[in-house]
Amino acid sequence: MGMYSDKVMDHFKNPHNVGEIKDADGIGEVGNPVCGDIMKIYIKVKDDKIIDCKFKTFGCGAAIATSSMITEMVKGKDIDEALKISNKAVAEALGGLPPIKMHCSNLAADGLSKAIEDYKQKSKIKK
Amino acid sequence: MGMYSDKVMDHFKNPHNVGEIKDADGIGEVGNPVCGDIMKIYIKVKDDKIIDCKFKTFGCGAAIATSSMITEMVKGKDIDEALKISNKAVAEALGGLPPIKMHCSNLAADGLSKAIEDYKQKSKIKK
Amino acid sequence: MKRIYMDHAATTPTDVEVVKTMEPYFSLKYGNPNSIHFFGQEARETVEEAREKIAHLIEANSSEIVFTAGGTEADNYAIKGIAWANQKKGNHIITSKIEHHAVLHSCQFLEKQGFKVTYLPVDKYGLIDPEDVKKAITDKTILVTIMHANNEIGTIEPIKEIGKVVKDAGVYFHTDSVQTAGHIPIDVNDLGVDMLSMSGHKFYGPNGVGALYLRKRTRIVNLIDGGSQEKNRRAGTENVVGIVGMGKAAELAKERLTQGKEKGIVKLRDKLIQGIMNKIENVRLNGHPTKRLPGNANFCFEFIEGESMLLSLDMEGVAASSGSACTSGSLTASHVLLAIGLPPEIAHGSLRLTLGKDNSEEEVDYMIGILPGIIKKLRALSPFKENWEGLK
Amino acid sequence: MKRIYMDHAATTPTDVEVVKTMEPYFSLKYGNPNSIHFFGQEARETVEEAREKIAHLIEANSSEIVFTAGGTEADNYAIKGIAWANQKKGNHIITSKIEHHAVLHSCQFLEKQGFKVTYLPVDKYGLIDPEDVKKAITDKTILVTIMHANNEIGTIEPIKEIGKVVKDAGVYFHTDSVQTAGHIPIDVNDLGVDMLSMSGHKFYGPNGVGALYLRKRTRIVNLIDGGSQEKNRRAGTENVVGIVGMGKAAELAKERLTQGKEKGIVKLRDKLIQGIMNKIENVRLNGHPTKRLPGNANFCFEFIEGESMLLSLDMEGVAASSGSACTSGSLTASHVLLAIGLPPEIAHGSLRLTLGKDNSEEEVDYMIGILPGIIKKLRALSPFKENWEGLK
Ligand SMILES: Cc1ncc(COP(=O)(O)O)c(C=O)c1O
Ligand SMILES: Cc1ncc(COP(=O)(O)O)c(C=O)c1O
Repeated sequence: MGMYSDKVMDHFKNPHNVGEIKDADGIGEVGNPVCGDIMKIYIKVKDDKIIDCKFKTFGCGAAIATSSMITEMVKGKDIDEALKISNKAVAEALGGLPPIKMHCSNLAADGLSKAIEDYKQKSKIKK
Repeated sequence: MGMYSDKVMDHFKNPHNVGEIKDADGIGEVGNPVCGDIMKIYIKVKDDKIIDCKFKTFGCGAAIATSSMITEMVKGKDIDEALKISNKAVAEALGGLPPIKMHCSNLAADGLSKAIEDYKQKSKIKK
Repeated sequence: MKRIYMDHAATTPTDVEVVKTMEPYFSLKYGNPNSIHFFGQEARETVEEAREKIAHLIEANSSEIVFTAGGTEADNYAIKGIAWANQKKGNHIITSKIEHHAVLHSCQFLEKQGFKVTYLPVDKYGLIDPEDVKKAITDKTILVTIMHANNEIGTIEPIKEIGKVVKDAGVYFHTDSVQTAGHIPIDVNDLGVDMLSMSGHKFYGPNGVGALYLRKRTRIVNLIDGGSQEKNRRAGTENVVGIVGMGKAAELAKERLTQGKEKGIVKLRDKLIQGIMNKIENVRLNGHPTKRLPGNANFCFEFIEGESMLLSLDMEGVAASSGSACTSGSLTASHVLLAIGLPPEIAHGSLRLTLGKDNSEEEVDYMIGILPGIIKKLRALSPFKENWEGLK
Repeated sequence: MKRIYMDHAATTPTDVEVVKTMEPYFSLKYGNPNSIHFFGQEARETVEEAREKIAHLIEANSSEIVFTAGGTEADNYAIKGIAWANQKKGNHIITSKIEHHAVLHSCQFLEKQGFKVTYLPVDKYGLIDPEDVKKAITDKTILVTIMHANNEIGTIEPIKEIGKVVKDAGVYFHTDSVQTAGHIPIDVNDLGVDMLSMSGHKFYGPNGVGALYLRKRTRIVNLIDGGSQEKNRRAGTENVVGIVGMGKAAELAKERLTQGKEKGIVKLRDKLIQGIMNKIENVRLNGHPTKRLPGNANFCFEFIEGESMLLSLDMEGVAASSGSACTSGSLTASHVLLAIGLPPEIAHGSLRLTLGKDNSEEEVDYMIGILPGIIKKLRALSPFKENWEGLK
């Protein structure tokens, strides 16, 4: 029963890695408050490996759970590997999402990509 | 319960004066088989008094009950008095009819009038 | 008084098992399926299960089932919805003269909006000729709607054959299956229909709920606009109790059909028909002798009128129906009986007995026993018999 | 888990007394009211009794009540039916921006058919100004349709005042009373409406049944064509069980209103509103402070989104609703909250709590107790609070 899988509800109830990283190496923001969804993904990178990842999300259960999920999936991964994570993969890792949520609240992978891009941009500048 | 009053149902169950009068002094026929209603009223008249009245009816419960009722109402009446009986009076004597029946199956008084006319016509010829 | 119900085509009692299945959804599991909380999700799940069962009954995909408030709404939706959605392609609709008023009056409504409608004739059994359908199709035709079986005379139409003709022409095909769903096996793909109407209360489900089978990719405009229920195809808070009940009724009907239970009803019906035809004179069986609904028997008795038969039968405890004007609230006899060529005075003398799954052989025997006396008594009141132009 | 239901505007549990009244009509008294036999006449009588009770609830004449399948159908029927019947007189309809989708989407359907629709704005409380109605009426106007009370924010509109304006102009006036019927006293003559929509499941009746009050001599075309049921105004075998249930629910509601029972709900609601406003910051009450439905409380909590509140509340056993996009299945926030001037990000953070006759003070206290913690936890997840442009 319920619109969400148990895994989604687990992440919703106890979201992992909530918060900001003050000295983040990359920050990605996706979504639109008009649609009721904003995700902010923070990453800390060392040797092109993501060593920490946190999020802040304004949004529905799916938005929160996918944000939480991706922060778990990504930790310890190379940034190139991390870039390969798709929104669909996040949904699958959560045991699926209701159809209407597949395209609106399933943006965490996009947020991560943006964070990695941001990191790449910044590290270029630094170099 | 039921669409008809108890009086209507009584007359329907045990219709009075069913039949033809072989040597009738007047016969009236009203209705239209296309509409599902035909009434034939037979009268026997003596000294302008109706001494016998019978009917045959093809039609619904209201048609049968009103036919039966009028044969009762009319016996012993002067023909002028009998002519004054309206379809409405027949319906009232039966404790009322359902609204949709008031105008379609409530023709017995018309049938009687026709029978009396027929009698008048015939007696004119005889004289 | 012992009461015998032989009017199953008008409505059926709701199966006690169906009632039991519905009960919790009134006051305990009462959520609105659109709500995301526990109550809502509980209701949602139930609605989807019912949808599966109804799809299964007609071998459809559950995403192709749209719940409505009954057969009439399903017919209106199919016909008006297709017309509105496809009026740029054409404005011509084909139907038959013996459709239910839900179809006929929907067509008449569209005529007032500028659509053209062809009403095909039927033969003396009430059968529509697929060739006639073929001939009637023009390049303006957007919809053919022909009933699966007629509610009065029980004739089952050659839907599969018509379906082929319609498909060849690339036109939408709707069938009113209100009298067949749950009563004879149905496979929407075998029939070749794009839309099919059903009504819960005609197969031991509750009243106030029906469904329209709507083949994927059918272009249709909504009849009832509002919320996004039924995937935006029919607005209004879902009638959860009704839907659950119709689902259960579909499940039970599918079981009976799988077991061939309808054959038992056919046997009883044939006994009823034979008994009446043998014992009463000046009687005619309406509808096709074999291509007919399992429970349907429809007669015309000469010289008498239908309502008077119904009243007399009711006094003896038997519930039946008639196509007489008096019982339809209109002034003319049944359009179906007139369409099969009966003169009005004969059509007024019709009697429809429709058997259901719980009628017994004793009840049929009782009916055969009492009817001759009733007919005789009413005929004694009749002014006809002389110069009768009716049958022969 | 103990479950608390605070979503009565979505649907109400069917009263157990209502269920008891309906039960015999499933499998015992199952006749079709159009049949002239015993079963049919028994059903007919019951339907007419129910009609009386519903008429009584709104001080109407029973001949002016037409049964439908729900509030949505009643709205569709009133709006489309008046438009089709009066298009020779004019093609202009006036409504408001905060109507239920049943009204708005019916109007949009008519726009596609060539009608013109004016959508009146509302003030920050959701109130429509009768003056605006007056100004909007032209010689082409055939219908004004304004809801009696809004389902989201609970604001009760000045229907009586609008009724006067509309009557002066000689235009038909419809009101969607789905949220008020059975909840506040209604007198159709006092309100001055020609049509009024009701829905059974919103006042402890069953779902799948509603009614349209249709003032005598109102020129209307049918939405659902077919048989001659409901005096030719709405086809389809009558949903006897549903009608009986709605009738009983109307009787019980009338009793409660006569006893002033709705005032108890108002008290609880005000306690709920005060409790929440006092204990939580950055919160706004939506709708009018006093001109509101007895059971309705609607808030916006800044920085968070509605669905996440509903999920959290559901985990604590409370059923509530929200105007967030996620819960409506659309992509935009509630059109009602936007119409009262809220920015989208605020509108997404709405929470609607709707109390019913069986909610207790303990339940309200429980709600006031748990909500601050939930809001706090969700706000901790939110990226906003800095540079927030929302309220203020
Ligand atoms: C063939 C047919 N179509 C449509 C209907 C209408 O169904 P309902 O009365 O359930 O709306 C009926 C029954 O009345 C019917 O027999
Ligand atoms: C104001 C209003 N109008 C119409 C409706 C539609 O009623 P129903 O869903 O019963 O068709 C609702 C409820 O959903 C409502 O709140």
